[in-house]
Amino acid sequence: MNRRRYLPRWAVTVLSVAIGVAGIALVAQSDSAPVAQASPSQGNAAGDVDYWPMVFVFLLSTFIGLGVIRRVSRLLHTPLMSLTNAISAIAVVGAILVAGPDVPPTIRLLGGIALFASVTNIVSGFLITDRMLKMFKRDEPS
Amino acid sequence: MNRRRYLPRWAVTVLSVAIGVAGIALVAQSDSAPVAQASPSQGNAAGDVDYWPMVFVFLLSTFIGLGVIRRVSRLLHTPLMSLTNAISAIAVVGAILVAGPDVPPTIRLLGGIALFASVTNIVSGFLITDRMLKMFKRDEPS
Amino acid sequence: MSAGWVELFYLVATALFIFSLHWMNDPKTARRGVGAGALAMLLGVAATWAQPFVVNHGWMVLAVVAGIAVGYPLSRVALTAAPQRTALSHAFGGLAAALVGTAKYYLWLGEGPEELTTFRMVAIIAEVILGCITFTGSLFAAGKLQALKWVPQRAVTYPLQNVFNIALLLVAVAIGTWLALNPAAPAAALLFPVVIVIALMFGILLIIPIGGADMPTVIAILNSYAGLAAVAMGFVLENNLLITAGALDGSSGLILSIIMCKAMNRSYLNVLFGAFGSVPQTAPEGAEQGEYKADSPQSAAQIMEQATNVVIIPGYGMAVAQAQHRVRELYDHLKKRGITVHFAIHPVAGRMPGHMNVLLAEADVPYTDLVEMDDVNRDMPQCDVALVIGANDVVNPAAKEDESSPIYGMPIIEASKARTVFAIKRSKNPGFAGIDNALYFDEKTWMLFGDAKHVVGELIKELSGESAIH
Amino acid sequence: MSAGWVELFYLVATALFIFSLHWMNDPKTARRGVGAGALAMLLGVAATWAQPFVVNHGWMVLAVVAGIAVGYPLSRVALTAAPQRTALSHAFGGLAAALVGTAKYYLWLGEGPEELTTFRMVAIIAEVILGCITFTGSLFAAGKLQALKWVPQRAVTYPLQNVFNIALLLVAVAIGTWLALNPAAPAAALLFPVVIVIALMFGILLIIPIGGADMPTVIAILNSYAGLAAVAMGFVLENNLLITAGALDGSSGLILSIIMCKAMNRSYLNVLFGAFGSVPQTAPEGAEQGEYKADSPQSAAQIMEQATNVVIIPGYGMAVAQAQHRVRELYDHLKKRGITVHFAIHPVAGRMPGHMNVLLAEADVPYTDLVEMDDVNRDMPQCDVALVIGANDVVNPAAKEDESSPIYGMPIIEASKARTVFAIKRSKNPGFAGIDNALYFDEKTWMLFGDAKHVVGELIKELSGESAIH
Ligand SMILES: NC(=O)c1ccc[n+]([C@@H]2O[C@H](COP(=O)([O-])OP(=O)(O)OC[C@H]3O[C@@H](n4cnc5c(N)ncnc54)[C@H](OP(=O)(O)O)[C@@H]3O)[C@@H](O)[C@H]2O)c1
Ligand SMILES: NC(=O)c1ccc[n+]([C@@H]2O[C@H](COP(=O)([O-])OP(=O)(O)OC[C@H]3O[C@@H](n4cnc5c(N)ncnc54)[C@H](OP(=O)(O)O)[C@@H]3O)[C@@H](O)[C@H]2O)c1
Repeated sequence: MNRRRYLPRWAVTVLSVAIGVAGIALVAQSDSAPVAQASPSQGNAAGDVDYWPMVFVFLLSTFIGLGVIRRVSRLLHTPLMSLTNAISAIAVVGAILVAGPDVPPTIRLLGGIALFASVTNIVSGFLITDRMLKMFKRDEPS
Repeated sequence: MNRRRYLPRWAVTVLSVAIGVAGIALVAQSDSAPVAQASPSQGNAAGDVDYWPMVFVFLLSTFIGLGVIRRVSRLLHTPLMSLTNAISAIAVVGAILVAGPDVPPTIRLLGGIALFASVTNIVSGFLITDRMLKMFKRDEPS
Repeated sequence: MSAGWVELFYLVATALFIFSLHWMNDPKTARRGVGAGALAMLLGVAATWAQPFVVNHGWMVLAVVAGIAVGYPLSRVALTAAPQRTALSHAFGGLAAALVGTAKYYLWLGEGPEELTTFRMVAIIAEVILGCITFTGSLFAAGKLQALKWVPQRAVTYPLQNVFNIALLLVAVAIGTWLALNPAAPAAALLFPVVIVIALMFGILLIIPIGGADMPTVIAILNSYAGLAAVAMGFVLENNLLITAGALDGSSGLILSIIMCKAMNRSYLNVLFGAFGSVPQTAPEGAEQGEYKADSPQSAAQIMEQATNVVIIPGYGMAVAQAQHRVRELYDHLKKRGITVHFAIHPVAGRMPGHMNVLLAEADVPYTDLVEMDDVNRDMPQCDVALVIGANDVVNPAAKEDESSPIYGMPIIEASKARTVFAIKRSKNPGFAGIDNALYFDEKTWMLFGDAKHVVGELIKELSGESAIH
Repeated sequence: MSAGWVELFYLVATALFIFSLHWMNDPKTARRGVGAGALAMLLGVAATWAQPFVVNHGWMVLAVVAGIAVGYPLSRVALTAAPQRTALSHAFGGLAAALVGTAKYYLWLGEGPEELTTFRMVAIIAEVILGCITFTGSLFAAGKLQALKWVPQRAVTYPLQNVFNIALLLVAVAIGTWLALNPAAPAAALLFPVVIVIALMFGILLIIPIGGADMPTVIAILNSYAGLAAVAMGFVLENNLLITAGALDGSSGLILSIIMCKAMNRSYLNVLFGAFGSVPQTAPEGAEQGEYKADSPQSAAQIMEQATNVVIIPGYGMAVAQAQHRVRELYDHLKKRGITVHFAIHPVAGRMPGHMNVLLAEADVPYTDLVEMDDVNRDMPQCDVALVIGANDVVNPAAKEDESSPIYGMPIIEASKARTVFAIKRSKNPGFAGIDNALYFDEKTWMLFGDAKHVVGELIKELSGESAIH
């Protein structure tokens, strides 16, 4: 019965609290910014950066993450750790955006180091996960 | 085993195809619009309306929907139908946005009818769902 | 209310909608789910309404009051009418979406055609087409379910039906595409209603070829369309709450229709693209028939008394006869004698998903005694008596044995594995799928012909009479 | 590549990341999950790189080549070193996030301080603080796990430690808040590095009070922090792919740490807010001890031969002794004799979640014979011999019986329900939790003292010697 629940009770609590805190902070910030006339015919007008869609995306992907990860086979928790480690190397996108454009060399240097670090993670993370998973065999090997 | 899967095979296929088609259509549209210089320091510049965050939100909520609905108890499929029916009355938000502002009376009339229709759904949908659910009892009633 | 607060309310409402559906996974938390959903809706409405540019309060209050006045009685209908209520409600939802889309189009056309970007136009057209199809389609489906006089009950088919329907849809899409590219052309304001009319017609044409009994699947698909219309509205209004809630609905309708298709062994694509399926034919009159063995409620009751393990398999007939309260009494009588009684629930028994569960819950049967098909089949060999009450297809062994049968491959409740089978139905007529049922010719099956309510009443009389003598 | 295509690539990558984690729910599809994840990463990189304003190709290729050169050897480490590799990798991730945040801040400060809105500044500060904590914390954790000389292995505690740490964090947050409100003030460019330094220090101070054996939980938490740093980076760069992937990571770390806490019966808040927990004390030397019954591998092998049902319960000791290949041989020998052999896997046996599964998979044990705790406990009464190999806490009955025990409430594998128990360990020392194990004093338990690899080798010798005589 318990296994069939999409989210456990604690997740409900944590999410609610987090949403509450983050939400109030964001609102405080967007209200301090010049409030645009959010008429229905103008969408993106809630302050300087329209960050609300990003907050929605964050909320929804957290829900998905909690739902998906809770269903990962217990057998595979060690590879899961290295796989999510590899996925967190998505910071590589940020590194390229900083290292790539025509910006002062110091900035580029920082970006380059970040790029190096992320690529290291990508390569080692995916490869070691695959190496571990290759070992999981279903049938009696001959 | 099957029950523990987050999404079944067909959902994977359908989603992939839908994403592909929608994606290509959207790209075609955004490329026909004047392409802004999407420098990293300027976010919302991909065409006239920045609809990509909305597409992300749509994708993510579809994933959540499929995951959550597949775990709804079979016992409750009839109330589920009326509950989602009530939820689809969220169109009420659109109705208010059309009926509320200072717009020509014809538009307001259309909005008013839409508002009436949505409120009908909200009221009847939630009430009948609750009525059905009240009947589900766990223990032998005395 | 400032924009930030509105978005915050929307965010919380989104989370609540997700929790609402999440909590439906267990009857223990399901009512909390309804509460969460209603709260989310309230937050959405409040946040939208409280924005400074919303000024026509009187007019809107009027609409809301009218909505409540119509909605409340609709929530009190008998549960057997629940499918048509849902269909009617989808019709309202579709109407709302179509109206909002239309209003936005003419508003933007009048105020500033430069607002009508291709993206927005695509979203508006999608919203209006989906909304109109849902509107007329659902109205028609509700009429069929309610068995209104002027709505043809049986499937209406004519030559080239599918070709014509698809051609019509293509015309609508073609006009829509042209409109999306030329939103402010002089002809546009006139072509827009053409799209609406075609979509309205299409909604009816889509449902005409589908028999009344197939409506539940259609309703689930229309639910999905209503959800997608809300998503399109969200794209038009750039409103993430609409997109999320709409997507949740869309997936719900999709999954329910797929569950029904699987359980009925119908093709899934067939349904996804409009359930253009032809309805199964009724069995040829002259088909060879085996021997039925009829029995009296009296002797059936005596055999049941001796059993230690009884499984009741309800079907559409129980719903038709409104026999659930009597069945509950029967269950009580058997339990009182120390007999283990369970209900075997097939996912598509009846005419909507979960139909049997609601009916039995209405009659106060504790849901812990409603057992799902897979679990009950495992224990069936230990069962002394299987009592089939108005079910037919869901216990038809042809689904497992006869590869040529139209229902071959559909999962069934294996009543034939029980030691003795009693089957209550009124006649020798087949059920929904229109095919004969070999179970009824089985040597261990005894038929109890008659209306389900009546026959179960007889069984109870017998059992309670006996218990008075003891 | 135009903006539309970039967003499309990001969208597909997002979906692939979700599928990637989804496919991890079954070993059969898990490798496909890795493929999906790698493809998603490739799409993300390609789309970002192909944008017209990315021009420093040479410099970036250099960084990528260096990354591959360092990453490849890191992927070939022994699996026993997997935890420290993951920790090191988190350090790199934290570093990347911190650097990108810093770079963006100075870039915007130089180019156009009006870009530094409060929202962006909050995101940058969050990114930098989380990144720095992850960086030094993970480096330190990796050092502890690798048992580097200059890294203190045991928990280092001192008076007012928590008060000091929290005060430090508050200072960083206070400066950060000031910076967010005055991003372009003259002092800001100087205060920014102060925040970085404090966060770097805090990362180390956070890990110092935690014992080496508690590191897996810490690693999961750091995973979560790395994910959140990516989310913050996504807010800074307005990039939904970063937000989604980061949120997936964040939830993964959160859930894994919670699973570990539950299985170890530690408080969940304790971990969420930095695992400031004190390490369980080792048992007092003078505690009263019962009688151990030692046995020889010879007689143990003889008893095992007669069994029909053997359950092997591996623990941290098997990992330390690297005995998994020997254990696999033992399993083969027993199977050859027609004995049913299963492995009972406790979720926190060993030192990382799923540790035993990877080790046994490495030794080619089919995963279908690895049984989860709950399932194995049900069948334990039918088990003739339970062979405990280097496990201790996970079979300690005190968790069920002794309310005063620090591990009371932790779920265990109920080895004591088997008919006979053999336990392989080197000495009478307790395990990770530092408490005695009543199982070893049980009358049906025989101890096989010695290194796991050695003792299992003896058992095999005995079994294969016997089989040679037959
Ligand atoms: N649940 C869903 O979501 C859904 C949706 C669409 C279609 N369906 C289809 O509906 C069918 C459901 O199977 P089912 O076994 O429940 O129903 P069924 O196969 O339609 O059989 C119902 C039986 O009940 C008998 N009956 C009707 N009225 C009665 C009364 N007043 N008293 C006693 N018996 C009565 C009928 O026989 P007599 O006429 O001889 O009495 C008939 O054989 C399946 O084929 C399924 O695919 C289900
Ligand atoms: N898996 C995780 O994610 C995780 C994370 C953090 C903490 N933990 C904790 O770690 C513990 C795991 O329990 P466990 O039963 O696997 O391990 P344990 O309780 O630490 O016991 C390991 C036993 O193996 C013996 N051993 C050590 N080296 C050996 C060798 N070379 N040959 C034979 N025996 C050897 C030790 O006894 P001798 O010294 O006498 O040989 C010790 O009693 C739990 O308390 C859990 O809470 C787990």
